[in-house]
Amino acid sequence: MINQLPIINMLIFLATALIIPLLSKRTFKITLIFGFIMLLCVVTSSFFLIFHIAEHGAILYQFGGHDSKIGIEFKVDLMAAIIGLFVVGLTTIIYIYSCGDETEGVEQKEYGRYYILLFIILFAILGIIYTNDLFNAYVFMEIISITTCSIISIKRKKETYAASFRYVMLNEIGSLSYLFGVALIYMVTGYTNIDWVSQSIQSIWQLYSINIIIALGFMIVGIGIKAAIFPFHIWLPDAHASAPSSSSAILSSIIVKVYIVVLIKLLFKVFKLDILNHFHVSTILVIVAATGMIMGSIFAIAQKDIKRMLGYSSISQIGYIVMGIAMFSSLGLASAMFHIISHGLMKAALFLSVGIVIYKKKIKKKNDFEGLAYEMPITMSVFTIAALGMIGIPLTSGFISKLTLGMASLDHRQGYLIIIVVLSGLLNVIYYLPIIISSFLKSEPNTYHPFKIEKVPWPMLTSVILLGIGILTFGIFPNLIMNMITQAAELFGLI
Amino acid sequence: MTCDIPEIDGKKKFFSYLTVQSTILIIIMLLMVLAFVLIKENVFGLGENAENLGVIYKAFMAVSRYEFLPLILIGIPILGSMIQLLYGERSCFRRDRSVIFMTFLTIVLIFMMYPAASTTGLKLKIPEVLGLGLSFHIDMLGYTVLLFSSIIWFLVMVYAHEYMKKERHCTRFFFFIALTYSAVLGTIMSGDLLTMFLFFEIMTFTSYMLVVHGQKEDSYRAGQNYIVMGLIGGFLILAALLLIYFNIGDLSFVSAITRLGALGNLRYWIIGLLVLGFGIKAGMAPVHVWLPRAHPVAPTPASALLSGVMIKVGAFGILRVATSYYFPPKNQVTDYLDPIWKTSENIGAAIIWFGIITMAIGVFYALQQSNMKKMLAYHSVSQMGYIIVGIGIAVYLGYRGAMGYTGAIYHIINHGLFKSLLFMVVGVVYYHTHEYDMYKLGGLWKKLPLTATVCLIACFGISGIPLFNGFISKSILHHGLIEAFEYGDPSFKFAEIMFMIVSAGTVCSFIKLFYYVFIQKTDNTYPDLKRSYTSLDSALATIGLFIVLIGLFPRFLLEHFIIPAMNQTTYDPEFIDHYIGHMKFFTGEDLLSMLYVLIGGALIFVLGTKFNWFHLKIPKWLSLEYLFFLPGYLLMRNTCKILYGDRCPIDDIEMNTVTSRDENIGFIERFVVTLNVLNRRYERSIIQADALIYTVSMLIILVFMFIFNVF
Amino acid sequence: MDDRIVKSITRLVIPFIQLYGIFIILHGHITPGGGFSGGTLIGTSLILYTLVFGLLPSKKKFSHRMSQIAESGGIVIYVGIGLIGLFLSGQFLTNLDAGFPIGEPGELFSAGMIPLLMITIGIKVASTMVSLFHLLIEGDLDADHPGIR
Amino acid sequence: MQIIQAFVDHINFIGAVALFLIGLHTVVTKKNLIKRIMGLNIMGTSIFLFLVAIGNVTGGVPPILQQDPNVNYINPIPSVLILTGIVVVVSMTVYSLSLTIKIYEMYGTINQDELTYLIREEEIHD
Repeated sequence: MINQLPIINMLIFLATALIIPLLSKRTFKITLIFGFIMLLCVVTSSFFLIFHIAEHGAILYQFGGHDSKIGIEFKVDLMAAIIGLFVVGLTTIIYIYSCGDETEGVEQKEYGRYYILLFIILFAILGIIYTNDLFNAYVFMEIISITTCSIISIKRKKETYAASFRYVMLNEIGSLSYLFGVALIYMVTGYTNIDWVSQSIQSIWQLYSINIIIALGFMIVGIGIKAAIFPFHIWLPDAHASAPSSSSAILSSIIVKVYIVVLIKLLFKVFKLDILNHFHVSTILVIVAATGMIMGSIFAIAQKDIKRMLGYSSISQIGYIVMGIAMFSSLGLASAMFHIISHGLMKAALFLSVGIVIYKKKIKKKNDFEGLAYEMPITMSVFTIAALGMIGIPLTSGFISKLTLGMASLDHRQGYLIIIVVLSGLLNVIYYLPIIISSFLKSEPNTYHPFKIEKVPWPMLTSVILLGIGILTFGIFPNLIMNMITQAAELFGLI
Repeated sequence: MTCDIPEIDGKKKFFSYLTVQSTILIIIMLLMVLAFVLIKENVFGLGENAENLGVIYKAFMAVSRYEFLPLILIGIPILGSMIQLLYGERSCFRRDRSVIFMTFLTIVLIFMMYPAASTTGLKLKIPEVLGLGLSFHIDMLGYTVLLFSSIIWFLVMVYAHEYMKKERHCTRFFFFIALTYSAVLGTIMSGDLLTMFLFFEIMTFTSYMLVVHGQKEDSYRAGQNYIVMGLIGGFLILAALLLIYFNIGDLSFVSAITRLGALGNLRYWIIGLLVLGFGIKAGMAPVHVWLPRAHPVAPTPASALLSGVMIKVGAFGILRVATSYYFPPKNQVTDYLDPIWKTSENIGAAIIWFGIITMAIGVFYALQQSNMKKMLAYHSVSQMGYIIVGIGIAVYLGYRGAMGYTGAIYHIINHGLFKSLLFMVVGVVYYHTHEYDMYKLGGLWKKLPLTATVCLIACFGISGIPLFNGFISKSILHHGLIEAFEYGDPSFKFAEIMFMIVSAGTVCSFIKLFYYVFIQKTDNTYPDLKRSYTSLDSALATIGLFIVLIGLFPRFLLEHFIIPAMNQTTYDPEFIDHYIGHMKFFTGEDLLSMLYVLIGGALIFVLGTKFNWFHLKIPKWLSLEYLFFLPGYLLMRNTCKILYGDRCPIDDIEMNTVTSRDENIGFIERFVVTLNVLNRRYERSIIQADALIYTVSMLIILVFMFIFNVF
Repeated sequence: MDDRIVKSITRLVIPFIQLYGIFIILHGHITPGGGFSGGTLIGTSLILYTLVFGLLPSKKKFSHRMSQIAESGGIVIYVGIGLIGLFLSGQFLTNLDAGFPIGEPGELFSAGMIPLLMITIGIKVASTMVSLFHLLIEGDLDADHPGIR
Repeated sequence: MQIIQAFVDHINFIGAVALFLIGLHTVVTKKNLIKRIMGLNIMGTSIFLFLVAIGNVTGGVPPILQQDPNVNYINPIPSVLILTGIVVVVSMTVYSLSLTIKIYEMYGTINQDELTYLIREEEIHD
């Protein structure tokens, strides 16, 4: 029965998305509670899944009992299970937040639609994580694209449409590139199932090297666009700035990461090291990641709108993840996966705490944060913890990811990359510290109103506090997840 | 928001309850020190009969060897900070009492650690935390610094609770000072680089809050400078940590020279990163810029602690790292000719010169200051130069470097004592007169006789007058430098000359301070200045007492703290026994060189006041920092201009900020302006070409892979 | 668009289009085509109706609520059929192993549950096409362009 | 002659690549939003053509069950794949077209340059 859990998880999300419109006649609270219960169910089953898989190995699931050569196959290995749990858990926290955030630019009648979109996204994300089929991944990617677009433009404001349009255009180009890569691979191998493709591609890639090159290039670029890897990041800041805060958090800390998971699958399960080393893919990825790490931070410094700033900061952090992947070693992969989780937590905490500020004070500019901590100390404390994590101060999970990334780059005989890691950390200092300082120290009010402190809905505060605790926990005891991540990374058969 | 003494019947209570309590605590502490001395010196046969005390002795030893003592020690100030937060502004009295008592408790515990530290050392490993696990190790080197830091900290706390009554946000101040204290303790007790790095970073952040306590524009500016440089230092240490962990596989402070030796030039990179990283906190010469800015804006107790303890932690870090990783293990080396010392010799030479430059720059700038705190800050830089020279000698001479090691530790202790005392004196003067400019003060010795006395003691200490503590450490360092050019390179003769000149400058500078503040005749009679004795004065007097006692009995510290510390390090035991165990102070030679220094200092003072040398002002735009960053500024401006073209609607005001000569505009500010220009240009034109970027980068990637396929 | 010829022709043609769509849906498992193509045809017929007769009459025939139910219902039935397979045989969407009759290959009643799935897909696609079109037109109506009424 | 023969043999693939480039060119150079969406559609079509061309077997018949056991069926899987692809591209097109309508309502233009200019102007005025 435990073999059915992946598909049941997905079906639960799908069913929730379908049932929500039927509940539209009743009060909205019922919908919220219903969704929350469903999320909790999936979180529990994901836990079971992790322990089961860690013990018994990956779950293979053929749809309709068809042979995996022609049918669709799910393969839930340890990495998929970990990322799945991370996605669902983080979404639950963000979901709690979104329950309190009732007025942030979304119209009353759109609430239901927002949650439908959210659950469809989750359905597709689980699908993309679990699937073992290139084309199936494409379909799920498209579902995510469309629903994400709708979530970005749900506010029905001027600037959201433009941002959403840019997102649609670029994402469509990206998906078509990916599809073109799938077509080229299918042309060579005759399969879309990852295992079979990889098996046959290993024996014939020297014969069809041009096909492989074009497929590799198109797929990397296609996924790069969707994952906002540096030169293809153009859609991201606009989309982040205009979406509601909880969607920005989901967008930045989950959706973008899912494409990174696809990239990992593509590189290490389909093409594998021989091909990648022959075409020096590592070099390409390192260059892309390093420029991203620096340029993302540099653009972030120049921003005035805080959500745009966070968006650019995401670009630089994605550079860290890609850098970890580009090491082509299990240590590097482990560091990338850890950073996926730790950046997810930190960025979600940043977006949500900024969201609280926007909800309460209706400010969006960086300079308006002066003296905010006197009014909302908890929110700004979580912001501070997360920002320090971004900088890489010990005791936060950001430090651990920096540490492991540094080890990985040394392990890869590319010690000079440490310079880039350090430089990027310093640039982070330049744009995060002034906000913290001005909010905690500057323009102090003359009188305190104890009853005015932190007057925000409790779900918002709860979720933000949970995220802060998560960052600190994974910063102090990284081995809670690091052991499992290392185990998962070693399954990829890298050095 | 201030916490003044509660007024009863319109009169201020002369002695508050807490004053009495803290004075009693100081006396108890002195008694403990006395008991310690008596036991160690075996007066009345106490040391020999201690074991006969039975249960008490056993309990004492059990506590001393208790494994989790370091954690408890770190936990106490954190607990204290929580209690302070709980009481807050509602009960200043209880809050201040918890501050003082918690600090006192740490002293008691640290005293109890002595038996364990002096024999086997106290070791504690906490696995899993931060992935690699933390570890604590207290050996005699750490213990010495620990004990003196805690004593200074306690006395400064007693001082602070009186001083801070006139400041705002006392609770925040004490909260962060307690956290800083636990971070300092953690840094000193750490047994590996990761633990040290962790507490070092915490210290940077918590002490930042002390620097910006004033919440004024210039304190933000100084604080920005401080924290950015501190974080840069942290990142440098992180890079070194990664390199060490990757290449050696172990971060604990044990010898790694055999494996480092196989790394080629990388070993110099590692130590360079470490020295620079810790040196930023220690105020080493090219990277000292934060120090003279942060001190004047911080409240006086914070500057006393910054100068007295925190910058020492940086020096302690260099000493710890250099004498553990880069020294061979104790049992494998018996000779100074061993080629294994080559690495440390090269490193040590560089560190000595860094130290000399630091000394010279510090004194040079200190002589020109009129702000007392700024002057003391520059003197901190200069005195840190002494310590760094000592560390350099200790590393440079390798197996025979015991003299430098002694000098460095000794000067760490001494400088902590007199510099914190000097800052506190300046604080008292400011407390009464609200004036930092020494030329505007004068004749205060009548009004503040006790302050004047302790100030005199501290000045004697820092100038190195015999019978005061500075003399001891300075003459040890002088011996060390002489050894350096006798055993090593003759070029260190110049270093020795510089050493003498800098010492003379120090003397002159403190003659100046004492003369202008306390003796000079002025018209100002300070009618409001009332003399009142509080626990603040007892703290001052106690530190003064320590300065005199160390000056009178220099052997005690050597025998019971520094020589055991050296015996745990790789140094020639015979050399230690011969040169340091039987060292003679107050010899004719030392006294004579001291006399030269004194005369030189007096001469500089007389000539300087006559020809008005102390008011020379270097033009602002010629300052080292501006010149250092000028290429960067020009590059930024030209980048802006290139991007600018004729169309970019950027105003000239912003452009001029980039290269303006106003030294108030920091490097970062200019950098941000440049990036704003860049960003505007980018968002106007480049961002539109989304598909074009896609096409171009796709082409580049494909061409790249084709090239590698063909070749 | 008040043109008698167009209206009459449309009235005449729509049943045939829909019949053709149903044919394609039902023969999805034995000929090219299937739920998607057939569903599109049915949807197109309704779009044609909207184009000719305007939005309001069209909404009377096929309301928003109805299309919502049809959309959700299509998926729900699809998932339900899949779940039958899951419970009877252990894999989601299992066909023959779960006991669906295979029938005679090449005949209309064959291939187990696939015709049923095709029907659900047809319902879903048709209703989605219609509601997408309606939504686009409604968006148009909000502005000052009167559009098709 | 061989070249022409190869050209004719691979006409499907060449056509697909040409279509892709045409679509890409449209997306890159045109400033009109609707034209860009059309360009995207052309790109999508090229990929579908490509996939269909892969599945083609010379002399094959449609994959409908035949009585004759010796006939060559063409590969049905690519056709199934493009069917899904078409759905996706159609929905994306619908979505972006509706966005274009909204953008036209809000800004009064569907020219990319003017749009960017208007957005930046608003940001500066904030």
